[in-house]
Amino acid sequence: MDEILVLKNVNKHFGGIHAVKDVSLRFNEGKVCALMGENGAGKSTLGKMIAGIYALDSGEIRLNGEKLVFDNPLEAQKKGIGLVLQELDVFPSLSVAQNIILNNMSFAHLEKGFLNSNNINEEVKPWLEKVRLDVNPGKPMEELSMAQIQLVVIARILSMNCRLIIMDEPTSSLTDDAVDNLFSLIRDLKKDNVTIIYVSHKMNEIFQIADEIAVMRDGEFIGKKSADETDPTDIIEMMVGRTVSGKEKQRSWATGDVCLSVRNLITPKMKDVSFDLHKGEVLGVAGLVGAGRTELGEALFGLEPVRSGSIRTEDGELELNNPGDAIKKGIGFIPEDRKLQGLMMSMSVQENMILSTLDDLNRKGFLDNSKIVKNVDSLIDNIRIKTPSGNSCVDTLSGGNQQKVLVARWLMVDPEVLFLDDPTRGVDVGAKEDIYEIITSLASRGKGLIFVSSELPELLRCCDRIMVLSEGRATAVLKCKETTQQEIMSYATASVVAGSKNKGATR
Amino acid sequence: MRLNEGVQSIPAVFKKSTGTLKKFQSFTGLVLILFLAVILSPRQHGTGRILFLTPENLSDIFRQVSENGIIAIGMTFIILTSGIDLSVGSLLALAATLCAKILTQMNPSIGQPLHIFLAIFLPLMLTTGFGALYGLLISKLNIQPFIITLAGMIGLRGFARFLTNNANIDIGFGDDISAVFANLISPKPVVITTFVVIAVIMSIILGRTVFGLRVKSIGDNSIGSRYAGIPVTKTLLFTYALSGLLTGVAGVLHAAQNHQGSPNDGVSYELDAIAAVVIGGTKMTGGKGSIVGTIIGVFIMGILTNTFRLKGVDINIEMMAKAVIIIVAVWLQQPRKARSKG
Amino acid sequence: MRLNEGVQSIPAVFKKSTGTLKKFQSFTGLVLILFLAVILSPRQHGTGRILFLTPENLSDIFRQVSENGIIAIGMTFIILTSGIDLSVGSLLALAATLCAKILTQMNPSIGQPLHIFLAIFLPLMLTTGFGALYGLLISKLNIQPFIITLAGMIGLRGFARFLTNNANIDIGFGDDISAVFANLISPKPVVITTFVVIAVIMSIILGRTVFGLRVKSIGDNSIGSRYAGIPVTKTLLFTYALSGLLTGVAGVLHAAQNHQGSPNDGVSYELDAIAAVVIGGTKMTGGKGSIVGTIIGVFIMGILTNTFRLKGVDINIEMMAKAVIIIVAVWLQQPRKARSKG
Amino acid sequence: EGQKEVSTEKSGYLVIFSQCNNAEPYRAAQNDSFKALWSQYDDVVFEIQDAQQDNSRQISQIETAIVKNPDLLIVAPNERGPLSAVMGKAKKAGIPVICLERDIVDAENYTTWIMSDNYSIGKLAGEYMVEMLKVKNGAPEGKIVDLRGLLGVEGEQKRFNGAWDVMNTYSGITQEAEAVCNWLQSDARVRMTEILRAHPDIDIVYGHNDPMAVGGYLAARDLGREKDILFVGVDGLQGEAGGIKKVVDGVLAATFTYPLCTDKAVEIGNKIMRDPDFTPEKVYEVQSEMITPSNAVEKFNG
Ligand SMILES: Nc1ncnc2c1ncn2[C@@H]1O[C@H](COP(=O)(O)OP(=O)(O)OP(=O)(O)O)[C@@H](O)[C@H]1O
Ligand SMILES: Nc1ncnc2c1ncn2[C@@H]1O[C@H](COP(=O)(O)OP(=O)(O)OP(=O)(O)O)[C@@H](O)[C@H]1O
Ligand SMILES: [Mg+2]
Ligand SMILES: [Mg+2]
Repeated sequence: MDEILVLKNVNKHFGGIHAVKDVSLRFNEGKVCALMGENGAGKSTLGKMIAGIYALDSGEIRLNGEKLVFDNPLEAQKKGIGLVLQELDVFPSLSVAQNIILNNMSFAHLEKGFLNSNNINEEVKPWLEKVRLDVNPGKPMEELSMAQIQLVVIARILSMNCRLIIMDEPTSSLTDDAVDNLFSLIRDLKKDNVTIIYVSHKMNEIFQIADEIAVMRDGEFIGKKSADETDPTDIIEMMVGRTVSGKEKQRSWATGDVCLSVRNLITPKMKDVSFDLHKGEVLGVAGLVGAGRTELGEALFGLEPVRSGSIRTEDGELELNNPGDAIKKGIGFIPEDRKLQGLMMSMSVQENMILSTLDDLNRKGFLDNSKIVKNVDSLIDNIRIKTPSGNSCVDTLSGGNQQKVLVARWLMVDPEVLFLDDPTRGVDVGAKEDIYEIITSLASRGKGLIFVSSELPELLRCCDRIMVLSEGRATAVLKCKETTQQEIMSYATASVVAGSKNKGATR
Repeated sequence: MRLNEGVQSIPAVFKKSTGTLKKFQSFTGLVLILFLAVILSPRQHGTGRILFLTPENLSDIFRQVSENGIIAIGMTFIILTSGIDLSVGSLLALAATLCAKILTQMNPSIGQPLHIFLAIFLPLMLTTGFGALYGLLISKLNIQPFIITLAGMIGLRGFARFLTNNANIDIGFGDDISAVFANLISPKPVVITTFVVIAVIMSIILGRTVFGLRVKSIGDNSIGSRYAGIPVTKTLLFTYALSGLLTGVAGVLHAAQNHQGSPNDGVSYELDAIAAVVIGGTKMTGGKGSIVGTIIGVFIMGILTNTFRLKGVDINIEMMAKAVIIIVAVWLQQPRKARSKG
Repeated sequence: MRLNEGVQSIPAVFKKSTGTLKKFQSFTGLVLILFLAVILSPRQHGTGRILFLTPENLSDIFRQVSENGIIAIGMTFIILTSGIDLSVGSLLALAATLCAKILTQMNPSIGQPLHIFLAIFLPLMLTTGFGALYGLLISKLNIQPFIITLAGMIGLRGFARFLTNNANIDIGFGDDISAVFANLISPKPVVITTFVVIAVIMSIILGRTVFGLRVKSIGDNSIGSRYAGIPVTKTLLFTYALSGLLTGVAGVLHAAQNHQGSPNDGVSYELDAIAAVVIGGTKMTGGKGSIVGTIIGVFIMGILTNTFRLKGVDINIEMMAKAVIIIVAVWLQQPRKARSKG
Repeated sequence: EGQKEVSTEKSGYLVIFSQCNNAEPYRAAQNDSFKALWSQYDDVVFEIQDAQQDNSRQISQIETAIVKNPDLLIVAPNERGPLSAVMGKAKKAGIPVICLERDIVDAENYTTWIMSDNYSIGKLAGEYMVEMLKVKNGAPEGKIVDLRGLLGVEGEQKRFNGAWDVMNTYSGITQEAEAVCNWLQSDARVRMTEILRAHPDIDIVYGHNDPMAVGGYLAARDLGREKDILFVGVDGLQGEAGGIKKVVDGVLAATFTYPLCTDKAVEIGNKIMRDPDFTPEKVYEVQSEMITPSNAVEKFNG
């Protein structure tokens, strides 16, 4: 077997942090190699070094035997290396098509002379079709949802015709149908002998697509196994250094008391949604990309104008003009886009965690530092955020740990109703378990939770009921114990007409 | 299966019409100002025509806004990279004084046409060079553009005064080479044509070339630009050099039109230029904006001033009224929020 | 098992020392300037002491930078929200003229102390009110701060001149109420104390209060701030009102020190204030910065000017040298890149 | 050429005054004076336009004025070079043009020039300072500090040169220091403080306008040195905030009026408009007056 890429004793430091420790690793041509590891294990850093974004501190990288020295990611691209960034660093004001062709060698011919937007749009269309993204290529990127952005980024990399593609959590926002499509694309690439380095925290995906699995822990390379010869437990043990048992949900904490009642909610995107949420209940929300799951949360959180319908809690009917109102009424919302809507990237972990609870942490206008440090530090320990200290800048944390900081912010608020929009995006298996546990413990304390996720197993594992959205309508509310993934998908793809079969939407 | 039928279900016709609406929207501020101008305009003494609408006045406005317009076009590029150039006023003064100095105080035996060419060319080289220097310092030393160009603003003003020993350099009205120069460059059609040609070319460069796309991408997401391998340093260097060049052009026009190179001219021009850019809808944080917008901004300011001047309104009242009108005009032409979450 | 052994394994000592190094780093620009000042300073006539270091000169500098310092502190808050306030110069002129007008042209029969109180209080109310108005317009109309405060800058300058009919208002040298006012407010210790007290209080407010944290978070991520339930409108309103208040204070000090309310004063003060903030390390894009940094920026500019003046350097040479020194100083005190993506 | 068609239907006169910068006390006084003077004529409509210290603005303003077609155009040009052509254009369009105070390139470009010469004011000030030094130090020797307006402005240069052309003839008189204070009292106060620290012996502070001289005084008073130094200003405006009052108050030792030239302009302008046979002289010079404590009170009150 040909080795296309060889890493030899690669090291990378960030200030005092040794992010990648002496990693030596070989990748075989035409194979999909999964790169696994906990949050902060150094996967993204490794990927960025291969793609010429970060310089190595020491060690060397050889592509087809040739030593790589980049001082610009464009050179990596010229060598046939492409990277789907975990952070989706796109250009929000530029159009979808511009995002794809910008500095893309495959479209170099378009960059000669004058750019013609019609041409550009035409040329990128096949690639958008490949990833099955049906948006107008002229649309500004900022008008796309997370999932759509992710597809654009994948389309961009595919269009580069690379020999080696690193995909850093390419499916973190995608739903199953889009993932399936991506996998068939990857299989096509494999036929062309393209090598894929695939980073993901979704174990089921790994075993579907990967030929080999390499594992990192705390910046070190632990080992590489052929996918046929191993199983998830084995991999998790390598990742974590211990066995993690995905516990089944033990019991339901749902009570009969309604803590949130939504009736005939109509917003620009939601079309007549009604449901009740009970104390201690975890209500899952499933749906395809663009089904309106995020919109639902934003409406409940005072971020979307409510055209008609009512939202009631125990306090009575709510009139929500902004998130501040919602928080006061005991509603919390963890947004899906942690970078844009969530974190203050140049502020510290601690500051990010306390932002929504400032009123409680304030002693005569001053921040109550001892209380803050105590609360923050115990929470950092509890949910195991990997950070040097509460004072580190969140920007220096790995993606999964950033996500935990965002969750932690809302744990500090401790609202009666918490809407979690894809809270496990980019979170490693261990941490996922942590988040599930957090959800369960919140439920056990009588909180009502609305849990949005693109991963159905996760919903089935954590929820009491699952509401399925399709095109802004609730097409079904299903009891978790009595349903299957297939049933959920059938409601998720239900067309508008089928939407009338609203099975017990309010129980 | 289609991923996002919801989006597709919007009828294409509707999408088109919102597009047109948006485009129209960006002109509403200008329309308001025009409306005001016509209403407020006095009648021409004698003929009774609406003074504002006379061809002479309209072309006057065109010429009056030319210098600011040319500078603002360069500023648009800079602001799109999320930068700023505070030094344009000083650069303009430097170009104008150098031009006047070459015309009046140097006497190379190279013939009149070449002498005039040098008087235009050397100032342009100088301002372009300083622009390039800014770009280099900003990207290499990683210092905020505000500071680099503030230093430029202070230092080059000193340099311009130093060059002329604090005096103005008059180009004069004789029939020497300076007069030839002034007669060549200062007529209305020349000035207006220069402005229009620059506007068209720069609009194409911004909208239709890779350079323009890179300029926007740097302002939109500077880290992302590095990740995508965009030559940030080179692009910034070009951007600031371009702005320097355009400021130089404005400076040469300034010298010709004013028959003078004065080292004290151009004070607070940076504010006028930035104002035009921002009123034209370009975000100070970069990434989003257009030359057309800037031209609209330039004319909003120019027509407003012209209108008050025609009317002979007290400057203090004018200033107070202007403040209100600017806010209303910008508010009117602002795209109505597509996303309420933003 | 510990999840973050890797991180924990860094010796605490090392962490500490980089911290100190960083803190020191932010002073290196100031140290360079001080060094230059001492070297360039002439000797005091008679005593032969280094003139720059005499207590009189040092306290002169302190007083000279006070007005800009107070304004720059308010500007720091605004820039931290990723805003800008161009109108501070006009606001200062407005406060100063209103103060002088109340003192000299009004004659309420309320007794001298109350009269003086009003002459201080009313201008402060007015400037605070305008600041609050900016905050409201910026967040409610969703117009860029540059435009709103540009309108303020133009409109309020007009208003100040309108109030005084373009003339200066002198508060005179007699022993009437104006003189009492001037003698009360203008002595060095009063001015310096005001500055120091404001700096300390504002530094605490920025660093230790809920309000300060909100200000930074808005600048860091305005969308995220909304999602976190931060009252954005209220916070912006307070921020701009605070800046208005501080500018008002500077205006009253200005009137007292200059024995005059001149509607033409304060021109380009916004540039001085923003420069101090930015030189002090605050990012124009908001989110990151400190009052200490701003104070350093204020002193870098103040000491630089003082040094050149003591030396009696030609103003044009001074300007050119300043440009270079500012860039070097900022470059020196810039934190060395910890992150390679910069 | 130069003569306007007299339309029979027309009643009354339109006079446009293009002011280079309203927002400056001297200019404000000039405007007020003009307004008062012209208001005595019922048939005159008087308009002031403000160029806000900007050449191109003033050019376009005059272009606008030409379109408005007034019976008399008075221009206080912002700078000599830039305004020449456009004033010539107005004159060619048949509008009588009075050039006020600063001259412009080529006398062909205006009908008449009513001025007061900054250079002679500077000389007056210089002579006065020499006299004062003689009184103070017993001989024409001493140290002078110049507080200067915005450099590169013509009037500034002339006030400086006028004074120093006189004082330089005495080898004992030297310039101790100078600072550019942009015509502002506040700048002068701050800059003067440093000069006082660096220069222990100063005899006279020559402010190129009154506010700067007062600013210098404030700095000296703050250091308790105002008694040792004489402060001399230029402009000598009327009113509470004017330089004459400062002489009355004992702040300034003297100031030299920079005449508003408005009386003369109205007088000549009226003649031009109303008397077709009148041919104005090319230049009228209005003399500056020296204001010292001996005549200040009288001038202030009347
Ligand atoms: N720019 C940076 N500055 C400082 N530290 C960094 C930076 N980027 C990453 N790190 C640190 O390096 C380590 C490895 O991070 P990396 O992003 O590579 O992890 P990862 O394996 O991709 O994790 P995740 O699964 O959460 O994405 C972490 O401890 C992280 O905090
Ligand atoms: N910022 C935005 N601007 C414009 N349209 C948007 C934006 N975000 C989402 N949309 C569109 O609105 C629709 C509903 O989006 P929403 O984010 O609510 O869906 P979702 O069910 O949460 O899906 P996702 O899996 O993408 O998060 C989608 O069609 C999407 O394209
Ligand atoms: Mg990662
Ligand atoms: Mg969503």
